[in-house]
Amino acid sequence: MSAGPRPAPRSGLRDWLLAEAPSSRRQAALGSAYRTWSQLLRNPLAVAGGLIVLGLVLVAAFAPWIAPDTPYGQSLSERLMPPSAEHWMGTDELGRDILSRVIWGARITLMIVVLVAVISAPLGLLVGAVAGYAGGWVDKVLMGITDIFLSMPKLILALAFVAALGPGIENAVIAIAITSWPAYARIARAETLTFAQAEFIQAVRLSGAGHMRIVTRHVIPLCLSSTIIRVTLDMAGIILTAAGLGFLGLGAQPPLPEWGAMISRGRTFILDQWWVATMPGFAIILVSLGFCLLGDGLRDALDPKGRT
Amino acid sequence: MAPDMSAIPQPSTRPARGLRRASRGVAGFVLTTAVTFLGLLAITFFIGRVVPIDPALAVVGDRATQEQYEAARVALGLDRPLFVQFLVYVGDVMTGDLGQSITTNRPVAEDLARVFPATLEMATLGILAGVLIGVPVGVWAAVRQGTWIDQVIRIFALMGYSVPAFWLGLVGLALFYAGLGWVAGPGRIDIFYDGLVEPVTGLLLVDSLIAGDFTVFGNAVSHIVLPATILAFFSLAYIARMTRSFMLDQLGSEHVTTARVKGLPEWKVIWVHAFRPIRVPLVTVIGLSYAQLLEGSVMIETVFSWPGIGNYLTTALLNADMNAVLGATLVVGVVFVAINRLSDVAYRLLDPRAKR
Amino acid sequence: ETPPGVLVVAQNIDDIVAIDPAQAYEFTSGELVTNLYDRLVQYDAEDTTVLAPGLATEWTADEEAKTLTFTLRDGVTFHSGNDFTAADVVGSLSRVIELNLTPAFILTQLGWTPENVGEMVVDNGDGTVTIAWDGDFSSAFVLNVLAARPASIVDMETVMANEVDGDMGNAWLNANAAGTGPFSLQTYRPNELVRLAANEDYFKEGPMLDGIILQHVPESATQQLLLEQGDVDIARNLTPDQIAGLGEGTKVETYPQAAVHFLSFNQKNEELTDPALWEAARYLVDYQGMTDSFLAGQMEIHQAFWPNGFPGSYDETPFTYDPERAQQILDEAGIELPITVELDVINAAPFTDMAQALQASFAEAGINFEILPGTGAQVITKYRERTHEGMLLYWGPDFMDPHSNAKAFAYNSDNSDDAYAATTTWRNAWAVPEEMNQEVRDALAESDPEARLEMYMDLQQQVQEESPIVIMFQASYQVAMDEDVEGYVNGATSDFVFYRLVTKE
Amino acid sequence: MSELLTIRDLRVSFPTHQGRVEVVKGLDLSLGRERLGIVGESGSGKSMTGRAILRLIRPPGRVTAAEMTFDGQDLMALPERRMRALRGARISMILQDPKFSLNPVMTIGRQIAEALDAHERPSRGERRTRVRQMLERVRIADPDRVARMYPHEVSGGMGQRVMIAMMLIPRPALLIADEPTSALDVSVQAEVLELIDELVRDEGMGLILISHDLALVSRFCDRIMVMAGGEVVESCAAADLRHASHPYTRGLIEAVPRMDETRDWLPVLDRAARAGT
Amino acid sequence: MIELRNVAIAYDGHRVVEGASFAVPEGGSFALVGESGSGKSTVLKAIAGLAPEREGTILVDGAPVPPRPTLESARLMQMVFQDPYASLHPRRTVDAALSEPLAIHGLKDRDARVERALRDVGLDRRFRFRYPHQLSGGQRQRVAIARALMLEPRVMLLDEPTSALDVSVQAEILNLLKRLRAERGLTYLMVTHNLPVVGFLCERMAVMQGGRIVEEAPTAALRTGDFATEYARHLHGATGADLMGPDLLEPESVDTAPMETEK
Ligand SMILES: Nc1ncnc2c1ncn2[C@@H]1O[C@H](COP(=O)(O)OP(=O)(O)OP(=O)(O)O)[C@@H](O)[C@H]1O
Ligand SMILES: Nc1ncnc2c1ncn2[C@@H]1O[C@H](COP(=O)(O)OP(=O)(O)OP(=O)(O)O)[C@@H](O)[C@H]1O
Ligand SMILES: [Mg+2]
Ligand SMILES: [Mg+2]
Ligand code: NI
Repeated sequence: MSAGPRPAPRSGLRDWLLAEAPSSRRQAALGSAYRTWSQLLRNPLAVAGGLIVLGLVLVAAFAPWIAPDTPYGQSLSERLMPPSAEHWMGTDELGRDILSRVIWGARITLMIVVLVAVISAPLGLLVGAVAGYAGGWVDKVLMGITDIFLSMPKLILALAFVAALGPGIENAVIAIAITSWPAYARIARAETLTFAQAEFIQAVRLSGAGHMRIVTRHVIPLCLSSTIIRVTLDMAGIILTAAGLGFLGLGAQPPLPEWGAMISRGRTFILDQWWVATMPGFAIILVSLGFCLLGDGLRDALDPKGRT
Repeated sequence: MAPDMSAIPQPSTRPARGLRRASRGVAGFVLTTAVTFLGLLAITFFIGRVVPIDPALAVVGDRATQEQYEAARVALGLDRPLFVQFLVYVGDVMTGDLGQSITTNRPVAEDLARVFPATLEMATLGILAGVLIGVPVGVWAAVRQGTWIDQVIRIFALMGYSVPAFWLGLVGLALFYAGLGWVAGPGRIDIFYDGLVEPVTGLLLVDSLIAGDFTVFGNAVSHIVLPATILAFFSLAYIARMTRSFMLDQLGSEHVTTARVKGLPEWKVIWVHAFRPIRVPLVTVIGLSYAQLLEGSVMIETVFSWPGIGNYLTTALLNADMNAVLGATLVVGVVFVAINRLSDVAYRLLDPRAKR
Repeated sequence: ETPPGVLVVAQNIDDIVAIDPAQAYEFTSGELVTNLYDRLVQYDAEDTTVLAPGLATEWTADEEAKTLTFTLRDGVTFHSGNDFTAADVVGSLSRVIELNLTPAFILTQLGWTPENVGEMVVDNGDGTVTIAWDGDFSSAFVLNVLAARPASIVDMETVMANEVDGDMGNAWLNANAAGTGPFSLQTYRPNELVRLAANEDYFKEGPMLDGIILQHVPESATQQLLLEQGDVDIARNLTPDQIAGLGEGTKVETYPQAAVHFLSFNQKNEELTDPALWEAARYLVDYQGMTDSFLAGQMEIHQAFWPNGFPGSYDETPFTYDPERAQQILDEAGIELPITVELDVINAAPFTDMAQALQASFAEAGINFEILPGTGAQVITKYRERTHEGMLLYWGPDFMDPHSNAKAFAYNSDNSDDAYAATTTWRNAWAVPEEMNQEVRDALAESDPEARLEMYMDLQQQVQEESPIVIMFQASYQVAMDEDVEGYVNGATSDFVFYRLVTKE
Repeated sequence: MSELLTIRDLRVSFPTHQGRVEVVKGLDLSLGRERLGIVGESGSGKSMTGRAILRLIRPPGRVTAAEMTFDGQDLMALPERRMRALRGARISMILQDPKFSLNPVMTIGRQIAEALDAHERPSRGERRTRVRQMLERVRIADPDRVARMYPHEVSGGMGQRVMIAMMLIPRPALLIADEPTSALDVSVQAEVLELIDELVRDEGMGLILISHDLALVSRFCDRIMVMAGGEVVESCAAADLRHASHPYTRGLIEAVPRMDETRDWLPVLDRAARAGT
Repeated sequence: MIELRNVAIAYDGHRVVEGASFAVPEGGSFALVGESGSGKSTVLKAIAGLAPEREGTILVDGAPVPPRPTLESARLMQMVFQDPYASLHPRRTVDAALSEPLAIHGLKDRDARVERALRDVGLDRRFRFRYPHQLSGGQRQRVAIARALMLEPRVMLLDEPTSALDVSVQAEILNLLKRLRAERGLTYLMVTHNLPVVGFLCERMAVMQGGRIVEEAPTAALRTGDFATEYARHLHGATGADLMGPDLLEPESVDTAPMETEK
């Protein structure tokens, strides 16, 4: 989406990165990364998303310095105070500063997001791609398993995993991650079906590539964009599901400032003390917005066709 | 000089082979479905036993004596080996007996016949609205990629997915029910009308139409509108986003250019040439969302006092009411598998490339 | 707007498991039983603290022979139209014993067994029934037992007609009702709705309305909206904060409850057995802070096991929040700090809030709670297995006699693992000193009412001073209702919720 | 000779990180109802020229021209709606890669019928016969079966012929054919070209034939344009191709193998000397 | 080297090739020409092990071809697909496409090999890190050929390798193929419709029509038009030895005027 020849300051590094004929694979890779990067930068929404995510990371990293208060400091006399100069987001039912809790909660949220992205997306992609590529009974078996997991209520599955792993927010998130892969698998399979027989895949087969190699190197990259979108889209849902598990005593334990749990506790106050549930809600919306926008941007930037 | 394909002897085995294939397909379908269900039951069953809640306690409560507690365990069959319990259960299910719920003290099948239609009704309306709005909106955003329309749609759709459901539900109630009075409050129907129409399908909207009672129908509509809209918003977000992404891939492809070269009107280029090839992944996406809604949105059901399967399942789970959990899981499972199989069939119908 | 003549109540009714009086033990089912059935004697709507005649008009006790003889009320009919007879009394009571479901223990205390119940409850053939017991109990205690939920009289003819597989009509009674009470059961859809219709022929005053509808509304915010909209007349599960924010046209009634809330330590855990720790814990609870804030209106400070407002209650509250004092006690006892204690708690308001407040205040003395929230069933499972460390829970008496709680908080004659008892003491593995056990037994047998109450007060003081159970609060119950609703009666337990006298307008 | 298409200074550019790069650099062209061949090496901008005429280059690609008129209409200024009416009916283009350019989920018959429907309203029966006829004319055997097939089921040459059929069926006034016969065997090729030629002769269709097959172009076209690196390096009457003076053109000619080939090696262009592939 | 005996191939039970038999000696170069849709590509795919439903015997290097490609078969033979657009992975660079076979076979010295392969097919290094959509059709086809050459196979199955190329590149590729064959003793089985290319590169040819091989002849027949079947003669005639190459190169001999058109 660049407009016209831009008289960009031509630094040596930039030229090197953008060299038309990179002399090494490393230079090409860096150049490609740089192109992706500058493509991202040119997309204002993606930049906004990136900034939000960056903000989340920074807030999480520097929570102790940013937060005006500890997340646990109760003051029963100051409970349920509306937002004010002193408490920007008001206080909760135990008189804790909601802003501080939201800030500290960023750490937990970040962990949730990272764990899920690391566990469930690759798993789902792999299963779906293998099933779609292999077809036949492999497809039947894999999709059977996927269907079993998919049709099992999330909560039940998560409960089982947590029962096996022991309670705690980390395990809860792992459980959620393990339960959310089937959706990715189904989508990946559907996409794979449309190009599993394509000539470029046949060409790789002809080179003697094993199935695993074809799937991981050639099939999966083509399913990536929809997975990225789905994963980033799911972030908010996952944060909220984590809160749901917390209800069973399997997720965040009080007084952990987990956003989902905060919202869930703030529910009873929603009509009169709206800020208790709404403030962490805003945080979740903002973060998931950030991830989604970044996801969209990444999708566009990673798509070589969109790149110039 | 035309090469005459008909001159090539056609393999005479063709029709027979087709038949054999079809029958093998049906058998395979039945087999895989059966195995899927068995797996589903097995996993659910064994999960039910590792959950840190004692089902016998749900029956006898916390004041029971040891003796009563033991009696309840025996009555529930918990004293038998796990495997035997499972076999007994599967045997019962085969004969159509889903057992007795320990939290409602009624046959699970009866409970499900009551709660599932409630969810089905809401989810179906929700997904219908979600698809009818989400798909065109997603296509529109893709066609106008990068314009403000695109951005507005994307952000709006995102909201649907990130806003906690109960928040929307409560705010919706406060606004449209308490504030503006446009819709009826929580519940499926006003107390006045409760029990007026004979349940046939369990779907109030359908039942009231069958009975020809339009007042009840109108009341049921005004109750379902808000929760269904929220569900719709929820699925719409996802559907619109995925549609947009799939469409973007298509719009850049050569065959769309071909369509343009043909001078087709833009709507045809978009809906026939760009949209058709994405129906397969889209069907998956829609199937997934529908199934998700059918699993019952616990939060929405709670906020709207909707006696649906999500709530039923959750309550049962929290009380280790395993018959109810298994029964509900089975129903949800049947729905999922049905939807997935249907979308598999849809693949074959919609995308010739998926034929194998 | 709600229909005239019908009271619509928004309530979370998902706790109901059974509504057969022989099986019902949950809060909401207790309410239903109260409004659908009668007992020989009962605490009634007019005054929930006075034992009043029910299906018996009068009774005489023979303390020596350990019997009570009841004269049955004449001309009472069941909802089915059947006449109420002595056979129903005999049948209903023995039915509970024979079914032996959870609440049966209340009656079996009287020494009744399936074998002997036929001799213990006797139809004298002259419109009287004689009831005997086996054990050192005062007749006052026995009357309280007979006023309890499982002693409700069911229409034996109807019930037995619906018997399936020898269940004595249990399954049928869990979906229907067959009583003499002020209301009959019209519709019961679990987790959805209960519809009661007035019994026009009720033998006491009322009912004033044509019917009652309990609508299942699990979400308290939704209840609030419904009430404010006037679509329900009563909202039963609002939180104090919601109640504080209620608008015009509504009113709030507060009812002291019999349930006491406590914090206890499992004595199977070596670290928690030091009495100094128990004592320090009593100074680490911010009683005032909690009742002034999030517990306001919901709980009052009470530090003994028998609740305030009932004969025999011990109302001294010697402990206040004093972390220094606690610190000092811990130091003197040489307890190594900090320690970490898992605290199991039901994941619902106000328990999690209480737990967090305790967590904050105990941390000041180096006792760190690790809160493990869980569902009721989950917490009870653990409690029953004695695998918890700390427990934040409450206890409501099974029947309105101090023994009900004395047994739970001051009696534990066998602390061994296989001697399960559904008491606070056994479940916390607290081996009660033998003198105290004896005093509980003596109090039960004491026939002089005054002396008996004195003994219970003494027991309460002992438990208050030295036990791993820190009783903190007594619950009270706030019900929000439309201004026009009058005559709603809510006694100290859910067994005492009466809709009979309610009027609208 | 009435001018059908006039182009002056056509430029097509794409943004890159080095700024915009022009892939067509100031092309001039005027075409009557005749057959113009464009030859040139791969990547020289032949296809882009064709696409630019139909305004098919999507952003971020950019097209500028001092003039681009078709039949008196200014193509650059035409609103998109009018442009659509023009496409297919008046100007048509056979895209280079048929299999890639056909809708994968639509039967071939429907795709062809659709091209017809876009500009005419034939009855059902008429549509069927015309599609059938068209497929027969591009020498598809068993047209009914092929009409029911999907693009991935046909061979490369069949795809190409389907594409041709689809673009010819509305009888355009100008056909841009981008390597229309590269996958066809010579006998079919000859017949398909014959068909196109018929249209040029009988209906006065203008033709731009993009190809790298010099022999074909010289045999079939009236005029020839040779492109290299986005520019026209030589333009001459087909008959004069053998007199072509530009070394690049000569190089191309030399490189064609002959039926009675005796050379051991074919002469090739000195690629290093020329940038711009 | 390649031997087909009575091979039949079907798609979904529908036979498209029937009774195909021919043999290519080691180091030989064999052309498959014929009608479009007659099953030429299908035969090639079957030899490569990519056609699922086949009957009859296919031997390569004396051994039957495995039902699906294996590491050994990959080093033995490679195929260049007909459609340059569909045969390159849309998300992988040229470099990735070319190094992939090397990586699969654990070959060293990838950088140099990739660069050499690119040079061999006449692409300079600027193209090495491009994506397929950034290449023109001819450029893609050259990448596809380069990929097939990466493993230095002994048998090359070429499905219209030059039909998308301009003549100068075609010349380069043909030279390259010829040179490689000379240097490495490669065996070619090539599908093409361009008879002069057959003449330049091949010794023998088979003519296919409607799923059958109707004639097999030495390429010398191209000069004389000496074919047994009518179809082959027709094919030869349509190419028109008299119309083609010579008139371009030898202006004097031209007597055919361009076709008449109304102007
Ligand atoms: N989207 C794009 N971005 C950047 N460069 C592009 C893009 N599309 C095409 N090009 C470049 O434009 C040039 C001209 O391409 P074009 O397709 O017109 O070639 P051509 O003459 O048709 O070649 P061929 O005979 O191989 O098809 C090529 O060098 C190609 O790399
Ligand atoms: N995937 C497929 N499914 C069904 N039929 C197919 C499939 N692929 C090819 N065919 C059919 O097989 C026949 C032979 O196709 P093939 O691609 O081998 O032809 P070809 O000789 O290579 O033709 P061309 O020169 O046009 O490429 C054609 O009739 C075609 O329609
Ligand atoms: Mg081109
Ligand atoms: Mg072919
Ligand atoms: Ni760029």
